[in-house]
Amino acid sequence: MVAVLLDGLSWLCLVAGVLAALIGGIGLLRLPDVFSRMHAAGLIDTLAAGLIIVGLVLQSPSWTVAVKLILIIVFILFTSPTATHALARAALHGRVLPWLGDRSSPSEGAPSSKA
Amino acid sequence: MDFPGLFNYWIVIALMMIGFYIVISQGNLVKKIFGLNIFQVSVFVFYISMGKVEGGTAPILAPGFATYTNPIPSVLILTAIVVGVATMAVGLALVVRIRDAFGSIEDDEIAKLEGDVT
Amino acid sequence: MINISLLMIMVATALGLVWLRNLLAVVMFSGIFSLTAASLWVVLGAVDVAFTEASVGAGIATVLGLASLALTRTEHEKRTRVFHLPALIVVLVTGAALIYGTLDMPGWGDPDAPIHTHVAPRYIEDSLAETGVPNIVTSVLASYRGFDTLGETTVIFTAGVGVLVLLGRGRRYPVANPRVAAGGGPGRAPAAPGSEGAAVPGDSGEMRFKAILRVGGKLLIPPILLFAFYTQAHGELGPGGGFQAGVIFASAFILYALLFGVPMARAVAPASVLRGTLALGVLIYAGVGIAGVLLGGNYLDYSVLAHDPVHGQELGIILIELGVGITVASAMMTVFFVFAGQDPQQVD
Amino acid sequence: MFGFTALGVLLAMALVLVRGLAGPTVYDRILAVNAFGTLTVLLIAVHGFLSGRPDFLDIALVYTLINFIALIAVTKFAKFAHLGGPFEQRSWSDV
Amino acid sequence: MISVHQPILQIVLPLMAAPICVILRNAFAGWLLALLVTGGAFVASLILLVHVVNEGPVSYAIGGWPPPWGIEYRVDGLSAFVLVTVAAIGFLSMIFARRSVEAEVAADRGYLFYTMYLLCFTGLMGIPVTGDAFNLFVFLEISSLSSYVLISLGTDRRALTAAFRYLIMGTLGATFYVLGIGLLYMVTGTLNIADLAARVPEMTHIRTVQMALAFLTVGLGLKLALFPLHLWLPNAYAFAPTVVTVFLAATATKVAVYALIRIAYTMFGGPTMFAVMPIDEVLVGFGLLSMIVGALAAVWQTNVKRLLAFSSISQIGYMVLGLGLADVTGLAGAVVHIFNHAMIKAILFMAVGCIIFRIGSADLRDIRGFAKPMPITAACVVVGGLSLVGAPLTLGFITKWLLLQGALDRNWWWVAVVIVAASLLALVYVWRLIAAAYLHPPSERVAAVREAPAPMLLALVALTVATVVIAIDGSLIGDFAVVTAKQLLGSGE
Repeated sequence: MVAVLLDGLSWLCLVAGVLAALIGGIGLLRLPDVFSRMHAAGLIDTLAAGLIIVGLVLQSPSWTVAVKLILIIVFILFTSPTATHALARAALHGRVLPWLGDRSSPSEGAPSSKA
Repeated sequence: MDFPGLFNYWIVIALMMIGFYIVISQGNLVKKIFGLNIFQVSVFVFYISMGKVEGGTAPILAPGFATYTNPIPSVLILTAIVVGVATMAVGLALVVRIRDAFGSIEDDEIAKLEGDVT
Repeated sequence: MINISLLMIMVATALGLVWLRNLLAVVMFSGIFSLTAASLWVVLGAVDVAFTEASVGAGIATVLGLASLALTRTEHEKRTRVFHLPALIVVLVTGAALIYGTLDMPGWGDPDAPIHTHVAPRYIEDSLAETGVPNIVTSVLASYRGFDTLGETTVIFTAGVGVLVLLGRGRRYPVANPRVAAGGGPGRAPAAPGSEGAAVPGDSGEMRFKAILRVGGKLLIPPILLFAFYTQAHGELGPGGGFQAGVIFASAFILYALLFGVPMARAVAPASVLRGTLALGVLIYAGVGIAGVLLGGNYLDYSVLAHDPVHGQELGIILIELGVGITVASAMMTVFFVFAGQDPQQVD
Repeated sequence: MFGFTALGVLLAMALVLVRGLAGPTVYDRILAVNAFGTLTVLLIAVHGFLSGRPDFLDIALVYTLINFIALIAVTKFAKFAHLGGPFEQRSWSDV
Repeated sequence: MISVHQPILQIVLPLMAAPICVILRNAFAGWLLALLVTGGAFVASLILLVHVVNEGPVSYAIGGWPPPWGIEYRVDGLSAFVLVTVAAIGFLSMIFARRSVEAEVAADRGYLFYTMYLLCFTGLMGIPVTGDAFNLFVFLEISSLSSYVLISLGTDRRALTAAFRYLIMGTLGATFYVLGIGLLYMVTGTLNIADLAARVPEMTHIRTVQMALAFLTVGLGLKLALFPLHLWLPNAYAFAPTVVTVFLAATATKVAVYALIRIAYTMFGGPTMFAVMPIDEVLVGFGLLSMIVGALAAVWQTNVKRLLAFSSISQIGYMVLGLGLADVTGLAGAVVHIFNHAMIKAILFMAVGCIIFRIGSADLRDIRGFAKPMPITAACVVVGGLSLVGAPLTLGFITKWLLLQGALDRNWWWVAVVIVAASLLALVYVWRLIAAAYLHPPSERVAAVREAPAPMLLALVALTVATVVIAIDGSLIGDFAVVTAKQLLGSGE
């Protein structure tokens, strides 16, 4: 019984993780400028990675594997935000202005600001 | 459901030729070095892919596994990767020195500058 | 199925490299190319190679590429020659010759190809009995074909010394050839290394940029070093070994240098110590071989090192992996410190 | 199950690669490289389970570290165009 | 009476000397260490040559593992012969080196220069003795990497671009070599040269083996600067420091020729492979082209080092021609020319080194009339020039005689005509050198010059005397080469 529950739960996590990754990917493509794309990239780093690794932890045959997986997710959750923060500061320093959108007319496909 | 036959090798050969093309055609010295890196990494992919055995697992002895992929290409490629990085380090150091001496890292500009000082 | 898609991603990356004019993008995509190649190798079962290629190809090569772009102050290639007829002809001829060569090759992954039947079986069956090391790649690398690895350690030693010769900052005394000892690397407008007055642009932006990263770095560097020692010791049982450990050890110091600046990193790992360890690793490796000769075996024969041959092999493998780790770590650190340590303000 | 996850991750990698190649500004490319690295880590972890040898997760761990260090280097290069600083007034000789 | 471990210790001692030289961190100590190590290697290689000639090939299993599994060192007649050449030139260059390096390389990099020199020496010594195809690649890479750095130490800024171009072409050559070995490994399953020699000759019909030979030939063709692939050589030898030019010009390309002979004849079984795939005609064609193009380009050079560099390309054409003739005398000509050309080029480049050390310029116009103030150097140039042309009673003549016989045995009379034509062209550019020495009155700067310092002159004179002594009794080398050629062609053993 527990095995079936574990399988079901991990299968759920994995599917959710893959969906999160795909949404992140599509978001990275369609969003207009760097700062909004950071949300999409963040989505991949945190949600997708977290769900998939939790799915794997549920399936892991031994404790050592589970510990390694947890270590990986801790590292990812620790390094990605730091790196994205550094990137955001660098983008600002590079005078990349966030796209504020055209309040007057909801024109589609506003020009993304170039560095 | 690995694609049998030689299709994999042909893709690897295409990769090699792209790397080889970058080395020959591009004028920028840094780009030549990274084209060389692409060419070498593709040759290593060719080596490792010939060591693969259908259904064989990584060559680390573990209970419950019978067939192992061939360890020898991995050994050869460990040597070749380090050789590749060593060549890249020396190449990039030379590029920096050339930039100092000639003021440019484009092949054609350097050739012009080289010509005048006989 | 996975390796086909990974190969496709690699082809896309390589083709992208031909068109990219922005050199920073070229360096980053070469990193992606190495990373994808490494994951392809994990799928194909060559785990040690994936370990090395990831840490060296995606890590060190990218960082070195960036450092050289910084030193040559170039962001964009002048003009990218996408179409270059003579090169295309040479490439097509070579490619055709290679494809002609593949026609008689054994198929992809079939178990009775010559390379799986002639020399390899003995390694797979007897390596545990003869060398006591479950990781066959490490046993072949260190013991059966140990001399190749000695040659390889010498190659990385050559690269370390080569970069020192080319870009090393000169010593501070009058020399016959003023061009070279001018400091900040030969041939550079002399910001005399001795003089303390080397104006240095440490603008405040740099400090603020590092505030969060420095805290992050301080927390991250110890685990990386610990992981490097784990990889060194774990080389026999799982993927790992001297090269991988050396590169990870060096990447911890490279991270330290990125966050706290090369002068601080130089204080931690001064040039004289690095030169000593660079040479020490090769001497340890070659010395183990000489010890084998003195104890009556052939060169690099570890079974004479201890009373029981298998213990001797294990001892020998651990010692030479240590030698390899020391040389690779100090070579990678030397190369990065020399590259990144150049004076930023160079008069053109 | 793991096969499906692996293919999903591969598809995401392809999408991220397109942004990397097309990315107008250099920061888009850095984002793409960061996301690509994380997805590769996931692919290796999933493949470990797919091939029944889950003890190869050290490689995924190394990928994370290397990805972080390469990213810091690229960001620092994008911001300061050199990797060595901050240079205090301290000189040293390499040779 | 040699110890069993001699083949391996000969390579490992220079290899260990390099890190020690880094730890010493002193230019004089580095030079002294290099001198002792290369001297020891020279004596040891002589003893090894005598031992191999008397008792036949020596085999040494490294690590105690039997050959196909472990790496094997296999020294036969040809290997020991090339080993002696490399060790002799390496030792004499070190006697020559000290003053010349002090003048051209910065003092704080002096000890690093000797480290790089020792590594290049190790790499070039490791190639002839190794019995493993991949180990040959590793040592090829050690020697190439250190020679890129050595070349870049030249004082002229064009040394950097020359080193970079050599790096790109050399690495492409090495990658082609690895590709060829990979193709070969795929169908034979082994990397040991003796094992390959047993398995490849009956596989010559397999297309992968044919392509492997093609890639190995192109790879090594890049390394030995065969005609279309020679673009890196002139600048590399012209702008490198003098000692580096002396050592590399005399040994690097010759070791690559040895590797090509070992692959074509031992690994692929020579004539059996040539019947299926006409590589020998291709090599003869490119050899002849190299001879003519090299000599023609050399005639118009004003810089003496570039003149000698182009003449090296022409002389390599002789070796590749001998290799392509694939009969006993032709192959013997190639084998003997490895030694002859090494000695001749070492003499000429050393003489030019002495001239540059004293007069400071390598331009033919600036060094006019150097025979008056530097008679000994000029005499050595004459001896070297005559041997280059192949005049009777000189080393060059032995090669020309064997090659002509080889060509006539295959009754390719037109090849013989081209050999004579190339020798005449060689006479033209040698005459320009000798005329510059004797027929012109020295300018005041040249007149005020003295002979080169004692050690440089000693090395030059020792080489010249050795060349003359060996040339007088030509049979000593000629017969050895014919015996080696018979071995290579016969059982390929």
